[in-house]
Amino acid sequence: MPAYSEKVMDHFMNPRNVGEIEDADGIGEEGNPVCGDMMTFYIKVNDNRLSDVKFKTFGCGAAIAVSSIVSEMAIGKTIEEARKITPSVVAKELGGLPKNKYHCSNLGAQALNLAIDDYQRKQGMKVKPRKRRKNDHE
Amino acid sequence: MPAYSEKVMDHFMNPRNVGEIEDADGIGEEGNPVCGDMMTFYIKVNDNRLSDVKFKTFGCGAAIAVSSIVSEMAIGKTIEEARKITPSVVAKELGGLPKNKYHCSNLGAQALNLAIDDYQRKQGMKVKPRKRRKNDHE
Amino acid sequence: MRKVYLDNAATTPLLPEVFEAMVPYLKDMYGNPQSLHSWGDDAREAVEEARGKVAALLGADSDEIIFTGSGTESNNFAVKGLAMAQQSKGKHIVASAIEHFSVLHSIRSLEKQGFELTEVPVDKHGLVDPEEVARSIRDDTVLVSIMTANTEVGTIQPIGDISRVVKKSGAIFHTDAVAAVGTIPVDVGELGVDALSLAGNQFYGPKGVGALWIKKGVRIIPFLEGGVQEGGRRAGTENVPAIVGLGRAAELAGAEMKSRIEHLSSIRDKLIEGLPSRIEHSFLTGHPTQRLPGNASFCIEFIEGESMLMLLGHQGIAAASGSACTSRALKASHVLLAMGIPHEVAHGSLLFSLGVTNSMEDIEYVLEILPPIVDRLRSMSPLYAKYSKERNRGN
Amino acid sequence: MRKVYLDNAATTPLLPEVFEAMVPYLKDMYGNPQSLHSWGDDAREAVEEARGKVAALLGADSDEIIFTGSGTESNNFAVKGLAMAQQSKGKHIVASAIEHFSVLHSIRSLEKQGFELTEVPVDKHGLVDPEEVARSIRDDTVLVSIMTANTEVGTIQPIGDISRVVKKSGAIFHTDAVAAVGTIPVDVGELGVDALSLAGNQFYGPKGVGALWIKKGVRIIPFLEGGVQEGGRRAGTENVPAIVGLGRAAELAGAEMKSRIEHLSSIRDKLIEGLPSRIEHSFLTGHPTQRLPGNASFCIEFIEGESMLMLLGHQGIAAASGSACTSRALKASHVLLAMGIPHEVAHGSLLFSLGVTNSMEDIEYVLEILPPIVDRLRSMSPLYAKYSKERNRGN
Ligand SMILES: Cc1ncc(COP(=O)(O)O)c(C=O)c1O
Ligand SMILES: Cc1ncc(COP(=O)(O)O)c(C=O)c1O
Repeated sequence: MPAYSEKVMDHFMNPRNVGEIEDADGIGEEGNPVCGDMMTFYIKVNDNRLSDVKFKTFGCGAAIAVSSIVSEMAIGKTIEEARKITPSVVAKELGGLPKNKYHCSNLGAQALNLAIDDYQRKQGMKVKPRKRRKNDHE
Repeated sequence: MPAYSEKVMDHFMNPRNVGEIEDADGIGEEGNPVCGDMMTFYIKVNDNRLSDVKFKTFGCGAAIAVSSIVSEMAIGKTIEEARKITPSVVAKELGGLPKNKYHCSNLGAQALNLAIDDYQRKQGMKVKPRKRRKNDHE
Repeated sequence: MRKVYLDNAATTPLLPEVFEAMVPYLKDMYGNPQSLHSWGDDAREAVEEARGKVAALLGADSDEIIFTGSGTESNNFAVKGLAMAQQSKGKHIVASAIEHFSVLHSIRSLEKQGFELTEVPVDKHGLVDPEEVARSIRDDTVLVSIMTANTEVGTIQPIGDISRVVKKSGAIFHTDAVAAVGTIPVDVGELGVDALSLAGNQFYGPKGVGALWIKKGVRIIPFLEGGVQEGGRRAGTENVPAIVGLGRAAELAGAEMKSRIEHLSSIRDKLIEGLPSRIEHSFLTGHPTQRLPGNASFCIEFIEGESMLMLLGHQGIAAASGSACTSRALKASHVLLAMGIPHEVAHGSLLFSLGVTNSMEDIEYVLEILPPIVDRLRSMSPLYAKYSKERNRGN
Repeated sequence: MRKVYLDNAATTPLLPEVFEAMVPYLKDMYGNPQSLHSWGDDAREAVEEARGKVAALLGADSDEIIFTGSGTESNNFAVKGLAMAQQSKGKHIVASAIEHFSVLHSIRSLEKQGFELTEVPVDKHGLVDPEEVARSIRDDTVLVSIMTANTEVGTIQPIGDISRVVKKSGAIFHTDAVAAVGTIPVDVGELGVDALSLAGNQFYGPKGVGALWIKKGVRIIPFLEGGVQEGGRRAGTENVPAIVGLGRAAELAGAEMKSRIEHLSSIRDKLIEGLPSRIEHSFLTGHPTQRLPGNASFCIEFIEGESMLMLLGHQGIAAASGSACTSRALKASHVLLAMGIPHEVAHGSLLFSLGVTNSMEDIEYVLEILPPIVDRLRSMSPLYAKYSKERNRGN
């Protein structure tokens, strides 16, 4: 096994909130199958709070565990609180990640943020477009 | 142990004819202590025959075994017969020698020949001086 | 929990017979083969006996065998040592695109010294075309290195045909036979090569030992320099127990080759037939018939290798993958990519490498365990979701 | 017949504790540390535990330890890899005249790539003078390699003093500590070096494994290229059982160092005092006090080493010699010659290297057996005859 913490293993073996939300208020997709991992986050927003978060993830154990914990951390948070789920917060919450898997925590936080961006844009807010991760294989 | 034949081991463990002949008829010395092996052969000649042969040797197991078998082969032979004790005859008689020890059989045959040269010179014969083995360490 | 080891490409277990052969040299017979006393004699004789056994497996002469510390060392030694010995004649090297990194990276470091590499492509089955080799060879080509068989996809190359092409050019022909020797018949005369690498831990021998066979008369520059061991061609105290183990493993491989191949092919074929029929959107990689008897390598679409390995591992099954996430360098297998498999599909690579300790029950266990794992990961996969939606729309 | 092994400089026996530690990894725990499953996990953990033990013995950090296949490989890797990494700064190397050939020949091959070597001489005891090192260092000196202790004559170098000199220059300082680690206290911090080689079979660990300690931040070009093992610095499947054995040997060496040194010095001193007093025209080689605890090396005049070894071997005693006849290259030990010992005397070299399995009785046996052997060979020696005649004439 890769050198994963117990918490990573738990979230990988029993991922929370897997799925799609048919009538999502925001959708964020990050990563690229060419690079080996891709995540799609779906959020429902109620009263400025993330009332539901779901995800689908293609990728390694860390990518799945990161998606799971990000979804768990986000549910119930306000938009502003959810914006504070940064890659390092994610990695810490998981009890650390192997060095070569850090980028997975980036992806997770980014996908959530993109979903929030999407929601805010639909609300009519001006949201700066983010740079999508480049596919360095092509 | 070096990869010596049984015959080499026997002649090394029980060398024949070790010693000096006080009133030798001929003495031949070959090799150089700087190179790691040196042999001195002493011969007694009676009626054109080597009635006695003795040697002293500084050197490896093969050098000692070669000296011993050369002395044994030479005793009783006529001068002409003794001249035919060539390095390859010596090596063969010993059941072979490891490749890097061939030069020892050269030394033995050469030392005997030098002793015969010495005898013949004392008898007033003209004997061409032989090239002595160079010391390649200096 | 049932434990099923299907990662023999990474390393095989040591056979008990091999272990037993090694034990005396890990205990009382600890001498250095260079020493001039009975301990040294025992060690030297053991090393020479092992050399004979390895030579016999290859149809070679004992004094053509140089023991090394690994397959990697054999390949570094061969590539660098042969190229350097020939460099006055030219500085061009030909190798296939799917060589092991111990070959490819050795060539890369030669490039810094002015050598040039032409990589020969492979077809979708991982096969090298001898005609492509012929086309790649130039006047200044001094070395061609094409592996006998590929560990990751199992494809066996037509080395005999390639050697006929190489011979015309006068270049030296090295083959990395690390995945082949001890597993399939390898006869250096029949292959027609000049040098050949092998490793103990690929055929139930010990880790930490390999060998380079090099044809009499072929010049090579030493790689490990120092003492006079191995005829001055590979310095360092001989790893006597491991060499003895390699010899014993070679002997067993020779004696049991036929029955091993029969057994392995039959359980492999069960997996090769059973897996794609139970799992939609999965396919065999490598050549369908010209393949190592123990190799069953697949791509499972829409999901990623590491997560499959983790879930398999959870149920006691050990396998491997060529996905980017399973590699330290985070790059998908260069072998799969060279065969034209797209990145996103290569990430779903799954390699089961079977060994003599495996049984038909092991395969049945995999065929039972894997489909639900794939279903589970696909149910999480946004790629699979997209595919399903498009399919439904199409209907 | 009594059998007495006194050739621990060639290789030590494997301690039973070390063997026991290795066995699981020669049996069920056969995984490849790079594999992503439980067999891989077990292997990887074992390798990392061993790394910690080796680091602890040296007072180093675990991630500064790179496992290799031998002392020779560590030295090739260090010399070539450090010099190549520094070559933009300069191409001059300093090494002592008595380095092991794995260091000296590595430098020789660098000379073909434009490097230059200055050999630092040693005194009659085999000691390097730090002042001489200082004088040899130039502006373009990038690497200094001086061994910690010499296997053949036992002399221990003042590495700490030398490192102070080297540090002033900015050159990288490597020490070949193959003969020292596990035998005498070696702390990389105290030595002040940048890189250090060691080998398992010099301190009751297995053959086929060594290590290179390299200080954090010091750059090195990989020598064995291929996979990503050892942090990308040394490719090839890790030799898990041997690495585990090396770790256990390091642990034991640390724990028992003091008592081993006491025991070895006491039996060594018995031999060092007893031999020259029983044999005329014999003398100790190497430094009288700054020497390895198990090393008792001598020259016996007027006779040759190989024949002594053969007669000793006949009585069950295993020893070594630096004579030309005992070397494959037919050259007397470059170490003895560098110490100013004449060729004809160097041919009479005799090295007893003592280990933890030796007892005072072993030494007494040698002191009983050797004098008649010397007498016997001298009675055959034309050199001794000449000497005796001259002495008698002199009287
Ligand atoms: C084809 C091939 N060559 C070389 C090697 C290198 O062998 P090792 O890592 O044992 O040194 C491997 C390893 O699996 C291989 O499969
Ligand atoms: C000082 C020194 N360095 C390096 C080596 C090389 O070790 P090996 O032959 O085990 O590779 C030796 C071997 O005895 C040695 O004594």
